[in-house]
Amino acid sequence: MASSELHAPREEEVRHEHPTPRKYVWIAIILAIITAAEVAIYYVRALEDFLVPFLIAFALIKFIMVALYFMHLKFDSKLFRRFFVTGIVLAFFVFTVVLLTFFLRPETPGVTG
Amino acid sequence: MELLKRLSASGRRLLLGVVVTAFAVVASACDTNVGPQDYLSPEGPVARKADGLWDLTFGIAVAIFVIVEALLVYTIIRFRRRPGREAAQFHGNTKLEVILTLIPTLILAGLAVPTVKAIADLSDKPEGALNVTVTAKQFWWQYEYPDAGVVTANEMHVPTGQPVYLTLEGADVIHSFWIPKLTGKQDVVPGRKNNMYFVADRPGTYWGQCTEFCGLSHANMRLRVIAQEPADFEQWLAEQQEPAAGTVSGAAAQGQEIFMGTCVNCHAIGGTEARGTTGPDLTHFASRETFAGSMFRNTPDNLKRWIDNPPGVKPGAQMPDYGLSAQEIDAVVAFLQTLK
Amino acid sequence: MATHPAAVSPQPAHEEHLTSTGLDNVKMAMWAFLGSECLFFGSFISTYLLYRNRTNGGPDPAHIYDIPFTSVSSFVLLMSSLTMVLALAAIQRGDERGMRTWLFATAFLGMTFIGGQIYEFTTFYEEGLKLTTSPFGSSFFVLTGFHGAHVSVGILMLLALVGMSLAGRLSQADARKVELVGLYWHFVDIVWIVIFTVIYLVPTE
Amino acid sequence: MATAALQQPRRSIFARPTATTGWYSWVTTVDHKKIGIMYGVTAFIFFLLGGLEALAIRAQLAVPNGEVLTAEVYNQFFTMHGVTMIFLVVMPMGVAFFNYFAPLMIGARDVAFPRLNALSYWIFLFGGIFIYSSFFLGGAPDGGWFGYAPLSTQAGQDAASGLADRGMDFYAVGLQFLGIASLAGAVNFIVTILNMRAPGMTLMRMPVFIWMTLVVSFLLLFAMPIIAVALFELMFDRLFGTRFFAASAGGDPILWQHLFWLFGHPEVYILILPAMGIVSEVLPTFSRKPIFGYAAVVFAGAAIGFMGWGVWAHHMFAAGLGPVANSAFALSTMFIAVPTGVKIFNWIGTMWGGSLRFTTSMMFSIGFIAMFIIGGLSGVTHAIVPHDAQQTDTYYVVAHFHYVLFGGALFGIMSGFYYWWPKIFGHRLSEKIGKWNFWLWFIGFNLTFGPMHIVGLQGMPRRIYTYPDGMGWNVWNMMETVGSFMIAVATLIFLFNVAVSRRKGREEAGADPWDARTLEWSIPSPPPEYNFAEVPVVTHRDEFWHRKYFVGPGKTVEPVFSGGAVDHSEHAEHDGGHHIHLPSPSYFPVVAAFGMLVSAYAVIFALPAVAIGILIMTLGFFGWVFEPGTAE
Ligand code: HEA
Ligand code: HEA
Ligand code: HEC
Ligand code: CUA
Ligand SMILES: [Cu+2]
Repeated sequence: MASSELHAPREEEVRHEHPTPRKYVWIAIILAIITAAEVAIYYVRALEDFLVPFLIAFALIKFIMVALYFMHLKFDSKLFRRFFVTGIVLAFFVFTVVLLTFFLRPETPGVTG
Repeated sequence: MELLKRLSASGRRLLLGVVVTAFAVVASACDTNVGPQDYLSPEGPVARKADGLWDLTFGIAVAIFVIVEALLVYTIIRFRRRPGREAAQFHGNTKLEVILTLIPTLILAGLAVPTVKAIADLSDKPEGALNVTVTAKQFWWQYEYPDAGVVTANEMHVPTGQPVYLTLEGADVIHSFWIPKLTGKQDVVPGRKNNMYFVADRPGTYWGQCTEFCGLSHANMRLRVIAQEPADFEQWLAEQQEPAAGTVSGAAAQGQEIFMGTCVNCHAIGGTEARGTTGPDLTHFASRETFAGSMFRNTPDNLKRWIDNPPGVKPGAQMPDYGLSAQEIDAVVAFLQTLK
Repeated sequence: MATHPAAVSPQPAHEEHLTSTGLDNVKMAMWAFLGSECLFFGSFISTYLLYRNRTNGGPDPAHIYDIPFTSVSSFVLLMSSLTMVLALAAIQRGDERGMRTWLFATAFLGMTFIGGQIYEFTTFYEEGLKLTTSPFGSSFFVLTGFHGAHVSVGILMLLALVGMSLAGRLSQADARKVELVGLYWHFVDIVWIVIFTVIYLVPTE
Repeated sequence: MATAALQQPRRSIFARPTATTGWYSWVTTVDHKKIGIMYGVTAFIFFLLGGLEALAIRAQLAVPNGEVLTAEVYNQFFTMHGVTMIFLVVMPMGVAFFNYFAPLMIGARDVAFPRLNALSYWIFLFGGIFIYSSFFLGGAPDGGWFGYAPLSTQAGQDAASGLADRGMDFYAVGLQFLGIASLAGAVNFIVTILNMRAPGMTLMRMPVFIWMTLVVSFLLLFAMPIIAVALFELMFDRLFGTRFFAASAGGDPILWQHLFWLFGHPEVYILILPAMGIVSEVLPTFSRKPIFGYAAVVFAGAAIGFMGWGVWAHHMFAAGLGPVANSAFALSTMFIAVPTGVKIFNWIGTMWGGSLRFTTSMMFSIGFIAMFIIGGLSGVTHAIVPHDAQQTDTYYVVAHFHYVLFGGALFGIMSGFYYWWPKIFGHRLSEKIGKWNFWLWFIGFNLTFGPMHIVGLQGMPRRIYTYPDGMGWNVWNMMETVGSFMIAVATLIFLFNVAVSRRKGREEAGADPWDARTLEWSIPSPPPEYNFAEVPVVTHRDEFWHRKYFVGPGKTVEPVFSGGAVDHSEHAEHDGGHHIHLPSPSYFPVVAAFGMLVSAYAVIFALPAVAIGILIMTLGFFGWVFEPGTAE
């Protein structure tokens, strides 16, 4: 949290125009399509090799769209975004490491290893 | 209070420094006070490797300690309030701050290299090792020599000069295997296999104990490693491969009968129908110097007390009190003593 | 730095308008809380990822999940985010009736989702996957169960909003309250987006 | 409140309580200062309890084959000692100081969420009582403060397993309880510090103590949910037979360790950073100098917070994670010494060139630095993995963490007591008795924990209720026991000091007894309920000092004769705080917390009764939402 950020408060206060309901509906339609695509590729055998990256990418897009538009992170204070992103990044980092210690554990961990 | 008051201000501050340094000195001198689990006097290459790192780290730590504490003491003496002196008003000194950040960084980077190297060295599986499978249970140790088909408890016999490669398996809760003079700890985790190795330079009995809290008798979950010349070790191994001595007579026979009635459920004796696995294998029980997690010397009196009421003499022991009469206990003990 | 805006008024009676950052206290608290929740669900999700193949002889993910069914309930929850945001848009326009309708729709979709989850749990139980069957079972039920608990709390809050509105205690000026509940609700939805993909769709070996 | 007193409150079921004195006012208070005091007093009582347990431990270990405690009781005592000292003493002590001083130091009238603050306190208090009640309900937790599974999940099924039946249930549920209190507190302080600052109090003008509070709050915010999950999994394993840590069914006990230490290591910085903040306030005041390298101190604090997230597995070096993981965690652990070193050097820099007054508070702060260095350096020696395999789970580690926790955190807290006592109570603690307090405490501390290094290096494991003769440990253990009783005497001296200074002596402190630097000293002691009659406008770091002094030509410090410095006594009379809007007291926090307490017992003893607890809780929150904004 750079102090400059926190101390330009008045501008933050100025409400940016929220999206219109129309826009919300559009976003929901996109989300619905992505969900359908997710389920679809799950069943398409040909895409088996790409399944996981595709799924992750789709989920990520959905996640980000909901956060940015429905939760207004796109229009709201950077500070909020930072709280949230810190939580996500931290969780991602530490739990990746945790899981790696399980999945990459050598056959025969040595004397102190 | 009077005494403190009479001490001059600087004297008091000096005292502070003295107390603090005294501990550093005592701590460094403590090598001389060697106990059976003192790991600053290693007896094998694995423990020695750790010890070498310790000497380096401890040296650096003491140096940093002395320098920084001396600086602190100097500061508080030099800048104590005196009439007519005003505090200098400055807010920092970037150059100095950067230097004082870099120095520790460099020292630590220097320390990191041998540390990582040692970790890597020690994680290699040694050549030509003797394999032993260690199973930790509340509150005793089982050792299996898979290549020889020998199972024993609490006292591990190993040859000198040859690496001993342990596979550690947990049965109930987490324990930790440790023989300070030979090697550091390795946890024994249920559901996992861990490995470690050590080498004993010289024959002797090395003490160790469980170091992961595992319940009531964690304190009593001790162990011994008995290092022998390779020839002696081979002989021991050969003896262990023999079944228990054949027929017994007298009180021992009565003891055997009781044993085969009750104790079989948990204990095994090679060459008999006793095949229980809950408790230690007793095939050559009488050849052990200690029992029950090396808590007791293996004497008839101790044995009697043990069988009379195991949880009474060893809190939480997983062997129940069978309410045997004194006479029956004598008989059982007589029997156990035949298990050479 | 320039004099602070709040300096103008010595008595901040409604501090939410006069905070140092200009941001609303409760909203900031909510975002901090949601940051915290990331670690909460992160812990459960990684527990699941660690255990998803440890079935202890019981049912395994590939065979027990009913993807079409879960897809539908995921879709329902996703759409509840839309109705939620429409409720907010309504109250920001001052349309209290519209807000109530959308809030209620959101709660209804949420309940549908929970209903689906109850059905799913029952089916799994019948098929032999229980809380105690295996680490897989434990981590699956506890993760999705805690998510369901979050949804349920959200439903209660939504219904409370509807109630307040009916009692005439939720006007355009209180749009913030709807926004806060909305943040929570969308977050719960986001978590499900992750769960649906990572738990249901990503195949296990 | 003043407003309320004037008008006749209209009675409704939601009417807010109005009492400002008497016990009732304490139960319903939402005043951050009263809550701060309650936190402090409660935590100190728990310190006495945790200390008594420690004394019993030391009595048992004074000689080989000691017979003071049985293995059962010993295990309960050391577990409860650790749990108490960490969760019921040092953490809440930090919160006590945050509560009392964070608003004062940033020029606010209260915290952002006063009722949430009260709720945190009650949950904490009930949580503490809950855990301690286990002693009377079948035995206290006895699986160690980090409750390693599967030992901690095993109980209740097998008497011989070594665990009292219910003990670890109380652990799992009780810590969950305390975690909720911490989380609520963290959110509250984050918002308070970011949002409630007085005009002009920019982030880089905030006192270091406030910065450390902020860092700690973020650590809590992100660490508490992890332990919450770990505890849920433990609780479900124990109560509902889930398989999270059951190795026989494929569960992995190492998962518990990861989750616990992922919380546990940030936790140790949660414990130390408040003390570091206190020291960073005390040193400048008594050196008559601004803190050296403010930005660096702040940044180092934040860096410690960040890096603290990457080192947790150094508690698991012997667990068999593999050489790669161990090397990585060894490196991250070592480098955390760098930002900590920055702090140490900057504190010395703060004193350098100063004019040091050795008040008791200052001595505790200096003691903190001196002792923390020792604890920190032994911490770095733990990072040497091959040697940590020797050190771990021996008294060498016990020595390390008492040097940082007692020599660090508690010295800092004591320093804070002596420093802020006059602000809180309007009179100083006796300096004369204080010196006795300090020296006995200091010597006793070193006598207790110094020898633990040695005995640890001689192979004495921790958590053993007994040890045989002939290990070379006897002398040191006896020394430790003697030392611990010296600390007890020093603690009694502190209590004596509190009593004496309260009754007689009563050196009226005035608003600013130490000629200090930060805003809390600009208002009367004890502060009025509304804190600041007029919200201060901040133009400098160390605002209050700048109102009193300026640095003249030739770098000399000159007093300000006009303008800035406020005459405090009149200042308060000035408007008596009459039309200052303050949050009214409320009984709903205590009701909601009580509901949680009921659920907690229900979870252990009668699951369906959880509904009753939840009902009470819901009623509490319902009232909370619907009670009127003020007492009128
Ligand atoms: C207040 C709490 C606190 C603090 C601040 C610390 C600080 C540190 N701790 Fe400690 N630690 C604990 C509380 C704390 N610890 C507890 C409670 C346990 C035991 C838990 C249990 O098992 O029950 C533990 C255990 C523990 C272990 C596990 C030991 C084991 O079980 O085997 C390790 C291992 O690396 C470790 C390391 C460190 C390090 C590197 C620091 C560093 O942050 C220290 C940094 C400070 C300095 C280094 C001193 C000042 C610096 C200088 C003067 C600069 C120059 C220095 C150098 C160049 C080195 N700690
Ligand atoms: C902040 C934390 C903190 C503090 C302050 C202390 C303080 C003390 N600790 Fe603590 N200790 C821990 C945290 C702390 N400890 C932790 C986390 C563990 C690990 C637990 C585990 O392994 O799970 C531990 C473990 C631990 C052990 C190891 C136990 C074992 O492994 O078997 C020992 C042994 O000596 C010990 C001793 C002491 C002593 C003598 C004090 C003394 O300094 C205490 C001084 C206080 C007093 C003496 C109180 C004064 C009381 C009175 C004067 C009585 C008056 C009474 C009334 C009026 C009612 N502690
Ligand atoms: C319920 C299982 C059980 C039964 C039945 C049982 N034991 Fe044990 N026994 C154990 C366990 C477990 C230990 C290890 C205890 C420890 O060291 O903590 C043990 C240890 C021993 C030891 C020490 C072994 C060693 O090397 O440490 C002896 C001797 C012994 N038992 C004899 C007997 C006799 C004699 C009987 C019958 C009267 C008997 N046991 C019945 C479980 C059992
Ligand atoms: Cu086994 Cu401790
Ligand atoms: Cu740590």
